[in-house]
Parts: sequence; structure tokens; C-alpha cells
Amino acid sequence: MSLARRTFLLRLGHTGLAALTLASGLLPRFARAEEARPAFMATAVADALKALGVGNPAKSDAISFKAPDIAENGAAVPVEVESTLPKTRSILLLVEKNPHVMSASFQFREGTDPYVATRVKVAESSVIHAVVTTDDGAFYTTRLVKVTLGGCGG
Amino acid sequence: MTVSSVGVLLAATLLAASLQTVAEEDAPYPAAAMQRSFEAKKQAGMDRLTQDEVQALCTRYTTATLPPAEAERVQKQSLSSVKPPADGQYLGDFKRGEKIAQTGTGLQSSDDPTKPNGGNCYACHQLAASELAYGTLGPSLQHYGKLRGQTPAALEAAWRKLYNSQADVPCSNMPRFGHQKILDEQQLKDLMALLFDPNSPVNQ
Amino acid sequence: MNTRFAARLLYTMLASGTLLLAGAVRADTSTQDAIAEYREMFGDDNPAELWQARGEALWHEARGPQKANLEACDLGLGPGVIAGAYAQLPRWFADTGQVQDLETRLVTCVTSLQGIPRDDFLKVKFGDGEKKSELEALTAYVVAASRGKPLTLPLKHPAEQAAFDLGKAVFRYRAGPHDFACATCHGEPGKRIRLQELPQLNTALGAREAYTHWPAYRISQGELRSMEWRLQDCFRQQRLPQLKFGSEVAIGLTMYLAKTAEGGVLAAPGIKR
Amino acid sequence: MSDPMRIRAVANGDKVEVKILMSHVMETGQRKDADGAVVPAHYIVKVVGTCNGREVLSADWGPSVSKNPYLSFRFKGGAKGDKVKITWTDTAGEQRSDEVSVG
Repeated sequence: MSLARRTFLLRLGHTGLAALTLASGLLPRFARAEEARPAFMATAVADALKALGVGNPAKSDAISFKAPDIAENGAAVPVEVESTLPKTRSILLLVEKNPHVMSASFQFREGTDPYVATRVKVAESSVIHAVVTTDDGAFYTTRLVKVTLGGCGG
Repeated sequence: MTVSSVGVLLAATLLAASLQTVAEEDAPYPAAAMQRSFEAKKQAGMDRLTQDEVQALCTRYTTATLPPAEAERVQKQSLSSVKPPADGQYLGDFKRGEKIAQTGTGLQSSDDPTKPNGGNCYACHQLAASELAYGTLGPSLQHYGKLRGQTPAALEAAWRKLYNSQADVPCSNMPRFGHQKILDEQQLKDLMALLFDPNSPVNQ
Repeated sequence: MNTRFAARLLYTMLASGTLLLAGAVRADTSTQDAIAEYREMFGDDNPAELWQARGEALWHEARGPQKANLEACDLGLGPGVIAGAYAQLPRWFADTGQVQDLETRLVTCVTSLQGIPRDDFLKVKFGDGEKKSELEALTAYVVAASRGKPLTLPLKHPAEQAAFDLGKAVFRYRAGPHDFACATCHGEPGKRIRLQELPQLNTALGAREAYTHWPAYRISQGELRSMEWRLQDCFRQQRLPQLKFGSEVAIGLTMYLAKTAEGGVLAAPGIKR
Repeated sequence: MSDPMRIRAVANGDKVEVKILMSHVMETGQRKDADGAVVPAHYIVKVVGTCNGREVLSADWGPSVSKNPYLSFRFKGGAKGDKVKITWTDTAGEQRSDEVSVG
């Protein structure tokens, strides 16, 4: 498949999954992978959560979410999430202003701390959601990260 | 030791010190090595290594060390290059001005030459209070128009500074945006509006 | 006007000026604190390690037409000595009759020991995603072996002194449509471009701050960048033509920066925006 | 061919702290190269961590995890000498595993 077509299909991903599914016979391997992971194609936080089967999460203070107020560069924004909620199953990271909001999900096994640290891309200043799923439902907290332009600008 | 001999000694020391400064300014001149060490890439041609008179002088001297006679000459010559707007209107659109001030690309070998050049003002100046990522190589320009008002003198001075900074401060670090054709007349007007328009974010 | 009044006036002016200044500094400080917090969150987990590991493997691997590794490479302290070698570069090498920086010296070793043609080795001077640079990996490996070592550049050979003098002169050379020189941004203390502090590279303090952390992993590019890359990219942003790899000016500026930073303790590869 | 990960696994009290750096481009498929051509998407979609064969963490990633990804997590029930193994799978179908002993 030509690069142009591949790009075209990627763009389609922004507008809707239906179009993408129609073209699935032509999709490269990675896009087929994303078809099976609709949350990663979602362009809104609510849609991503819905695709994951996570019902309306409740705001919670029992999630510690560390992220810098200002990112010197959006290419890597360090984030650290720790949940003190009982029976935590997973932690999800979603960046509201990214073309695709869903960044990562981490599933914890018995004995693994409900804690994760990683670095994510943040395209522009954005609210980042840390969603925690537990046996007793889903909870969330947010942090606003301002992404600044840097250096000589070119 | 007599008073006069102290004076002579002092004068000699001062002279030696000043000679030393000049000697340091006259370090080996690198033009030939520059030619050998670079290669043209896209729009960044080898002609860009050749200095004009101001660049050559300001390589040798800084604003502080430039001899007064040279400073006057640079200033006069630069002033004569400043072209006021053809229609006499100094102010364009501040929203476009803000975009120009935020844009850092233009004239680099890596830039698309069909796109308009940026002014990259925020790299060196504080302007709109909402932009946290501003540089400090130049003075803050926050409330520029609010502090000065739109008097003919203030408008002319800002235009002159943007068009050819050397007309104001010889060996200034600021690019000569008009003189070197980095920005066109309309872009300069848009930047003027960013500085002076009462509704511009700079004046909030 | 009596002196006491004048003194009081001066005092008031100073006080109000100080207050204004303090306000400005405070606004700035919160931004700078946030940036500092951002940098701290990277901790010691620097992806530059991935380059070091790749470089180490390359160093010991028999490669090229001569199926040799680089363990006999002389970086100035004798064949095979890596520890501390970067702290004494650039330097004059008798076998090539040239002042060489780390990268050009690595080219010498790769071509002479392994028989790999220069152009083949330099096909990817600077990595870009899937196109990985062997030179940058080797650079990272060698540089890391000088962590904690002070920069020492005695400039005993006249060619070393000449390189330094050229670099010093080039630092102030203004040219191009924007009239930029290195000194435009790096010639004054305490300045910033956007939010990035600009080291004053013609002073020991500023040069140490910068030079001891390069080469560095650049977050913006997700690549480890060498000093040759750093200089080439500075000139790109100065709107000048492209600096040639290993050119007189590249070596001269590196020598000027290294010598100015002399005594500084190496902490490279660092991590930068 | 992919490069080895850098994995640190350190026992700290009753927990093992794991820190990983992975060598991966994490191309989003939205970036253009110097010639203006779109760089095709290529990123890690799945990461699994095990300790002596027992799964301790699994993660699903999109393209907005940073280039040369960093990941840190902690688990109970590990001790010095245990084998921590990390495996990633990317959009090209490539899989890579690296293993370290808990120190």
C-alpha cells in the first residue's frame, strides 16, 4: 500500500471507526491491531472509556498523580500514578488534547503495587486523566500540563 | 616619585590596557576558515558567510567597545535604509502579529521557503502576559503601546527598531527584520499592531 | 535639596525598584520551578544509556573488511584506553598530523583498524529514528567513560593553540540574514531563549555548565546528540550554510569550548530538553 | 533488529522495584521526515512483565507513549536472584524479551 493511502487511512481514524472498519481489508497490520483496540482510536476521553467498558468514573482523592505543571518539551512528559484504592485492577492514562486521547493502560496482578511511572507525549497544553479501575468501580483524577515552546523555535 | 610621573605612568597603563582590548578584538579573522568549513544547503547558500560592513564591524566590536566614530557611521547608514510604510499606515492586524511573534521558522536550511518567515519575538522578548515561554535576551515589551501611546514619535521609533535595529543601537543583537528582508512590510505592520493596538494581548 | 532628603528619595526609588524587580522575579520563579520539577522527574533514567550499550557492543565487535574490533583504538591516552580519554579531547595526534575531536578520532580508528570506508561509516552521522548512527553510539560509550573526570587541555602543540584561537574568533563571527554569531545568544550572563537558560560560553562557568553535559539525549528528538551535531544545528539556526563534519571550524569551536570549560567535571551524556 | 532494553530490578524490603528503558522509535504515523514524507506508524502495543515466569504486569500502549519508553513498577513476592523478564510487541509484529536478575 502506498504511503499516501496509509496516511489517508490513519486520518480516517480521526473521523470515525466505521469508515476504518469498512476499509479493514486494506489495512496494514498495525491499523488492524488498532481496530481491535477501539479505545486507542478514540478522540474523546468519554469515548475511550466507553470503548473499554469503563462506566462513569468518580473523582477520587485516593489517587496520587504526579506530573509537572509545565513541560519543557511535550515529546516526553514524566507521569507517576499511585492508587490507594482497594482492589485496584488497572491504571489508564488519557491525554485530552492528543489526536488520540488514549495513551496507555496498565493491568496489575495480585501482589503488584497499583503504581506506575512512565513518560507520555503531550501534543499541546492539556488535561491528563489518570483513571483507576477497581473491583468497586472506576475513579479518576486529573492534572493540567502546560506544554511550552522552547529553544530557538525552529 | 613626582605627581607628573604618576600621571605618565597612569596614562601609560591606561593606554596599554586599551591597546590590549583592541588586540583582543583583532583575533585571527576567521572568514577564510569559515569558507572552508561550510557547504551550501538548500536555501542557506555560501553567500551567507560573507559579511556586510555592519556584520564585520560588529564581529570585531560590541555595542560597548565600538569606537564612537564608527558607531555614528553605522547608525547613520542604517537609518538611511529604513523605509516607512508606503501608505503611511503603521498598524496592521495584531492577531497576525502574535502569530509572527510566535513563529521561529524561516530562512533555515530546514525550513520550507514557500512559507512566510517568522519573527520569533518570544525567543528574546516578553510580550503577551499569557505566554510564559519568553526569552530575556531583549527587554520586556509587555504593555508596549499602553506605556507609550500611539504618538507619531513612538510609532516611528518602533518601526525603525523593527526595520533596522542598527539605526538605534549600533551592534545590537536584534536582527534587521526589514533591511534584511526577513519580514515584509505587511508582517512588520502586523507586529506594530501587536505592540500598539489597545486590544493586543501585549497591552492587556 | 538637602542631602538627607536626597538620600531618602534614593532609598525610596531603590526600594520600589527592588519591589518591582522582586515581583517580576517571583512570576518568573514559579515557571522556572515548574521547569526544574519537570527536569527532576527524569531522575537518573536517561535513554542515553541505550546508546552507551549499543556503543559498547560495537566497540568490542569484530567488524569491517579487517574483521577487527576497536579495542586497539588510541584516543590519546594510548591504545585501548577509554577511561578519561574524552576529558582530554580535542588534541593533536601525531599519526594523522591533525587536531581531532572524539568523533573524527573515532572515524580514524574505524577506517584504520576495521578498514570500513569513511563514507560508509559516516552515512548516518546523526541518527533519526530507525536510521541509527554507529558514530553516536560509540561517542556515547566513550564519553560515559570520562564521567567524573575534569577537563584537561594544556594546548601544548601549536596546532591545538591555533584551533583554540580560530574557535574563539568564530564565536563572535556575525553573518547571515539574521546577523547571528554564537556570541549573540551565548555572550552574556543570565539570559534565556524562551524558557531555556543560555550558558555564557565565553566564561569558565558557562562553558563548564554546557560542555560537561554534552553529548546529551535530546528529549525533543528522542536521540542522543554529539557535539558535532550540536554545533551543526546551532549554525542551522543561525541561518548559515551547513557546518562540515570534522571541519576546521567544528574542531576549533570544540577546542575553544573545551578549553574555556577546563577544570569542569564531565557528567555526560546528559539529558536535555 | 531491536536493541536490548536496560532493565534494573532491585529488591527493596518485601518489594522489587523495576525500571526499564526500551529502545523504540514509537512513531505515531503523524510525523513527517526531512523530505516531507510521512513516517509510517511503528510503536509498541503490548508490554508484559514476569518474575520467574509469573506475570506481574501487563500494559497496552498507544503511539503517545514517548520515544525510547521508560516504565517503572513495583511488585511483592520477589527476591534477590529472581528473574525479571520484560517482553514487548510492536505494530510491526516484532517481539523482544530481555531478562535480568533481581539485585
